Amino acid sequence: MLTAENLRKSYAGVEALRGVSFEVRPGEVVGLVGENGAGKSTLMRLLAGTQRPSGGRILRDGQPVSLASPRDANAMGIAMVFQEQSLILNLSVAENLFLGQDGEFVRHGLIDRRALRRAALHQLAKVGLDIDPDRRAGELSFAQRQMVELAKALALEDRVDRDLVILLDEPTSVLEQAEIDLLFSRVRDLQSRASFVFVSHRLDEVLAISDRVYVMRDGAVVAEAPASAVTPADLHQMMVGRGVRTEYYLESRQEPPRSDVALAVRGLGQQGAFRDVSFDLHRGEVLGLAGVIGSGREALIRVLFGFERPDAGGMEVEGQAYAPRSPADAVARGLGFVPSERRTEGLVMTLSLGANITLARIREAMTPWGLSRSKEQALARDWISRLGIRTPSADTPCRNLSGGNQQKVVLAKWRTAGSRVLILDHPTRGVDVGAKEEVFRLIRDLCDEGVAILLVADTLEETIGLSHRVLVMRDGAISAELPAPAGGKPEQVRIVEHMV
Amino acid sequence: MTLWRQVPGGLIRRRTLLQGMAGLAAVGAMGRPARAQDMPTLVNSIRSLSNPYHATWNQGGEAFAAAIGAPYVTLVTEGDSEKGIADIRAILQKTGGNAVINVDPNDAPDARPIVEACVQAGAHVLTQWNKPADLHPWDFNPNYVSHVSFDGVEYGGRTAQVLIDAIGGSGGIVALGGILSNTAAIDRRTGLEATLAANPNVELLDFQVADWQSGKAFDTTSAWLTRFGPDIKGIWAANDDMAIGALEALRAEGLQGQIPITGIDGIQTAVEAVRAGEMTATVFWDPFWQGAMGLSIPYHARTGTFDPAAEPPEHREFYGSATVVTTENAESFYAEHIAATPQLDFEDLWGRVSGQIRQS
Amino acid sequence: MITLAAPGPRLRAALPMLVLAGLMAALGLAVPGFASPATLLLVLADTATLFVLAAGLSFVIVIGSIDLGVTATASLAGVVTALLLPGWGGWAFPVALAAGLLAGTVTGLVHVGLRVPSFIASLAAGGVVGGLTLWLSDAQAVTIGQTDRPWLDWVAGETAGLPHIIVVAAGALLLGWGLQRLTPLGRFGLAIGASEPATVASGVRVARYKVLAFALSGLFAALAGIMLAARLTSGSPTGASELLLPSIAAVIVGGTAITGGTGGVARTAVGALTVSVARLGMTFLGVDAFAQQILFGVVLIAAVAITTDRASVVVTK
Amino acid sequence: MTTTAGKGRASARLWTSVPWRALAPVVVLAALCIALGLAADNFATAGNFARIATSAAVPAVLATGVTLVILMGGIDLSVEGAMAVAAVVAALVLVAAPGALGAVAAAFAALAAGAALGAVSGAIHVGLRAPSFMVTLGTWFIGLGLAVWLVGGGTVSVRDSELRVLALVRLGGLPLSVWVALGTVLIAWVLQSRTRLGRALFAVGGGEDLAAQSGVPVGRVKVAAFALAGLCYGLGAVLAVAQLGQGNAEIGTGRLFAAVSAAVVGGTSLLGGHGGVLHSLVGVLVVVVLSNGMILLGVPPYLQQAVQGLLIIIAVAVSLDRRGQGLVK
Repeated sequence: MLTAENLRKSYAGVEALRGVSFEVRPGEVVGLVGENGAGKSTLMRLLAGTQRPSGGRILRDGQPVSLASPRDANAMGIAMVFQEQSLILNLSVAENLFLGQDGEFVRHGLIDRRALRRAALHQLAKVGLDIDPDRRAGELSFAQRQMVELAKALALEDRVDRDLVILLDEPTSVLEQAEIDLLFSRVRDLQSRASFVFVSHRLDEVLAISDRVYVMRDGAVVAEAPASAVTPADLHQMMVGRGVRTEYYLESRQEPPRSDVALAVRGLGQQGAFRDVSFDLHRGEVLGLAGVIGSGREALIRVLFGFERPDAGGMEVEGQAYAPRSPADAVARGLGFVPSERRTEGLVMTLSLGANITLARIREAMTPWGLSRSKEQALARDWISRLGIRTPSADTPCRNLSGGNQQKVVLAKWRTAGSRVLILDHPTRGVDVGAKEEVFRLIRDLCDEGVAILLVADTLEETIGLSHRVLVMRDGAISAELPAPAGGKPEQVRIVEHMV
Repeated sequence: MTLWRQVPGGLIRRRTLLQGMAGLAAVGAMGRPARAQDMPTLVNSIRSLSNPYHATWNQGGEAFAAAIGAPYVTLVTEGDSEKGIADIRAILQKTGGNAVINVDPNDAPDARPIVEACVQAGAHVLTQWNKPADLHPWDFNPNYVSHVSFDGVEYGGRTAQVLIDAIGGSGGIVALGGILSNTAAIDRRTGLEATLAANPNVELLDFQVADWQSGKAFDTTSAWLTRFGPDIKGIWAANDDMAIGALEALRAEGLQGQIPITGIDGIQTAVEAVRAGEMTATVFWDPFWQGAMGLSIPYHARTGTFDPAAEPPEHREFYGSATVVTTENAESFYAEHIAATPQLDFEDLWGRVSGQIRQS
Repeated sequence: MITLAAPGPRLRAALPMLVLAGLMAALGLAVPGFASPATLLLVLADTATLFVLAAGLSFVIVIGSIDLGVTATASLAGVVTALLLPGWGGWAFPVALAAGLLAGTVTGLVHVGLRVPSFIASLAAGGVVGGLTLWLSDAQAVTIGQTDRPWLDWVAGETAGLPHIIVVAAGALLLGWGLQRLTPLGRFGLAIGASEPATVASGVRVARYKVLAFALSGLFAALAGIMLAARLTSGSPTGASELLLPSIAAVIVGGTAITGGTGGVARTAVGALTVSVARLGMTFLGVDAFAQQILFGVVLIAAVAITTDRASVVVTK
Repeated sequence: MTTTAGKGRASARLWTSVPWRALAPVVVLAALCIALGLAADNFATAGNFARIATSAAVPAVLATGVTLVILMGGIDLSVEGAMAVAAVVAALVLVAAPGALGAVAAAFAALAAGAALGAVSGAIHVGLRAPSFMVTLGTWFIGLGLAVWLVGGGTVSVRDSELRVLALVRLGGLPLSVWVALGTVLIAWVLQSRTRLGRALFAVGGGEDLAAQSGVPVGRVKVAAFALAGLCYGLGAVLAVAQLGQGNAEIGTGRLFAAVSAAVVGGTSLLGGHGGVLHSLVGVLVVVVLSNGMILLGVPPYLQQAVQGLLIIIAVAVSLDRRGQGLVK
């Protein structure tokens, strides 16, 4: 039993948690939902010992405890699987599993590697992962890494003599459906040994796995209910304090695409990744790309944007041959790319909003006398008001913006660059519910303007809801093409059957 | 005991350092007028205090300053010409030109801006070792008092001759040079080559550069032992540090004392090696004299003992006399110059003039 | 663990300037006459070469790389100037600058094209340039004769008590500042230093701008080499070699992060003055030569500890 | 974005399954040795190999130290300063306390001096969160200054001290110093691969914040690494003093860049997390064999610097694992 009583936390005078009470019972899966900034992550950090509360207390089986470090939390049987990938890629799986805890394998001052390996195999078996513990973490797929992280958290049960509480902070955001299913089945298997706190933006998932759900808003718990008693729509309403728009993906704004082809792909292939990929992307069209990790869609979009080169086939942009040697070539031909790794590839986080907006086409901020800050700021202010970016000023570094607002800055960058073909890679990842809707609206706006969009989305639902057509990839080839006109959207199962 | 004789500055140093620190801490107390208002500040500007040659130079300066009771400052360039010049300008600024400066310029070209700065500030300056060929004291009367050098060509050649005599006038030798572009390194090599030209039976097997460092000389000599083996009859080094490096490379293979080695500079370890018969010769410039008399000469010009303009050219640009230390005179030399504290007559300004510097 | 209160960004940006001002004020109080215009001109003149070298280096440090070859390039430019002045007159200067530009470009190409870490690429390229310089100069300092010295007046001369070298350095500052503030190069440099992947993904031709940063570093180094040669009326093949560490120190003490992404030429000017004032200040204070290196090390660490922006970096390497 | 497994080409996968990149420095070393063996008759002789080993002893110990810091993604520029202090301390103790006991005391004093300076660097780096590059630049100056001050600028001759057995007594044809250096590399290798501290170095190099999250005491690890590096510089100083028979402040001159180059040539990444002391040993051998070879071949002095620069670029260019690293700084 883990209990939080009236927990408070403030950062520089701003209250992030305003008296949260929270309870995890043995063997239970507790869902925790809320918009970004609602205080979920702060609550998790306090429970995991990475930060300390400003007020209130945490009790473990009825006894107040002080969690000053992750080590303290571990000693209390609490472990966290972090939202960001927290494996160290140059270390082996076994070393990652016992990082910071390898003292128990020391014999005569040296690490007993055989014992470490044995222990690692034991932990990996718990999550059903059949990999060599001596492999480097960097060689694993994202899903495998997530499983290793889970195993790392579960390894705690051998060290502490009590039931475990595992905190899962958005564990599914980088996983594909099949992998999520695997993770969930593991969580259910392990319920006898541990209780879980499950944080996610995907409300249907939360309801599918949880026994009980807490809803947070503005630093406080606003609702608590058995999962069986609520629907995603209920949760959403509680989170944002208003009803879900019946038309989540703005289907009524989906106009038929124009006839002219923006991007044509013919027989494109890259050895070992994908082969014989052909499609046309029209102006004003959203083309969804579905497929599990390893289906080749990531490699495909990297080739389309010039990060890598194909071995076979060709491409045309607006009727002219297109063979990019670098992203710069892609941008010069009117392509834009909204990456899934927004923090590393999307924005230069330490630069101002204005500087990021002009990064892809700096001449918009140039005058005959050189780069003009005032011109740049005027441009940035224009986008701030058009896209509703919430920021103190155009001069604010992007790292100070919320995820949704950062994503709007990325879109503003490509619109400034005049991109006519946009590749959106998980555009709503790490974006809260309210901001998601704004992103959807922006996508519809782009279509209205005739921009062609290639979409790789977080969920199948999102892919189907937003796209005009869905291309399904399996094992490096296109396995199906399904039309998804407004009012005639395909069923998810029809797509899944082509994916696996 | 050896230690304190070797580094007589050791204990004093610690005190002066503490004074320096204390002075910095009590920063407000600094900068009060000097005790002797009219006494010029004596300045030695040298490369670094981390080599024994310049450390002894500095002791000479201290001894002279103590003898006449004048304030004394050491400036180090750390091999950076810009820093050397900047520091001298700073000291001229600070003293208002009431200074006597003895400088071993980091590189020959540095001498011109230094001399010009001293002339402008009204300080008296003496340069040693390095100066451009077209810069002459008599063009800057009376402030640029003299330039003192030692004939690197002559002594480079003389050590080579001692070496050749030691190997019996024929056979192969190898040579270790200093930093390629360095004036002293060039002169000493020129002397070596002149001597070799006069001894056609001696072959220069290889010339390598060890940047004045003993560590590099060690590695180079090791590689030579592979390449030439017993063909190496002698090793000529452009300074003592490299000679010591070569000696230790020989010792590592048990060959010390079997292959003659010569160095230049006369540092204590080299003189001891000559005494022990492991080195054949070195040249003693007497840095104590350079540090002391390099101040004494311009000091006496400043105080009016003599008028530089009236002095003959051989007192304005002259070679100092140096001592070639060989196995024959090593014992007496050691007793006189190293075991005992050096005694100098600071008034004997021109006693070591051995001729006017050649105009090449 | 010492925790320092995190100052606001504005104060943070001004810290290097405050350190310099504090140092100057302390010296002004401690040494009568230090605060005189003559002394200040002296300090400026003696900082000029160091600053120009460090200014070029800051283009490279801003993108998160390092150029250890700048001093070799400066020496090369000095030697080229000294060699060419007799025959070519004023054309020697553009040729020397071009040589520096070329050396920097080649370093950049090795770093970017072969993907060799800049620490090693520039160290090795510096070795090659150094060898070339020794060969060109026949391994000795090349004296600039009396007849050619009027050519050096634009650096070594004085007008109404103002040393020209200060004007040259100010020009370099203006040029560097303009390049960083008014051209895409400056913006892209900051972006590359702060996040290279994001800059690549924004379609910026990162390789080109990285090479350009090294080319500029070479160009500025060449100017520094010419200034050095003009002051010494000779070009020495190893003349600038000891300026490397002070110039790196100048860049960092000015507040440019060694990891890149912040800072620039204007800050380097403050940093160069700080390094220079600290060194000359010890001479003015009469700090014992034996203690100077220790104190300089302490001052360096203190200045960096004060000016390092800890707010924006999670990890300090 | 997926950047690792799963999208390499099939043939490329086969090719990369052999760790060519990791082996490249060894291949470079072997190629260099074969080329020199063909070009210079006496290169491949027992005597020459012993000389190469002797010349490599000090650089190997220094490179080992600097590698421990580089593995964490930091850099240690204080090599020459730490060596200077340690060498001078060793020499002073030797003079004050002659005999075998004095030699042992001198060695320990030097190791302690090196470790202390390293610990100071580490403590300042961690405590003030100042970049290691600048902190160690500062301690470089401080170390040199201390050394100069301790001996008043002179050289302390220890020609006849017992410490010199390290350089003068041979075992199996090699001076003891070579065995000491080898032992040091081996101990460091065990430390690096088999101890908690060693693995923590890799963890810090791979992701300092993540390591801290997992309970790795990052601050202590860093201070320990800098202190151990300092210990290595102290040992390097002892070996150099034994080799040259004197201690002075200039004993480390020029050794920093050689040590860092060797580490990188050996395949240790300056970004941290990849490589190790065995890599650095290979790198040291590449550099030492090259300078030995250039003298055997009679390469003119002014060309040696340039040749070495070119070969370092080539060696690093062929051995860098570019696929593993997104960026090169």
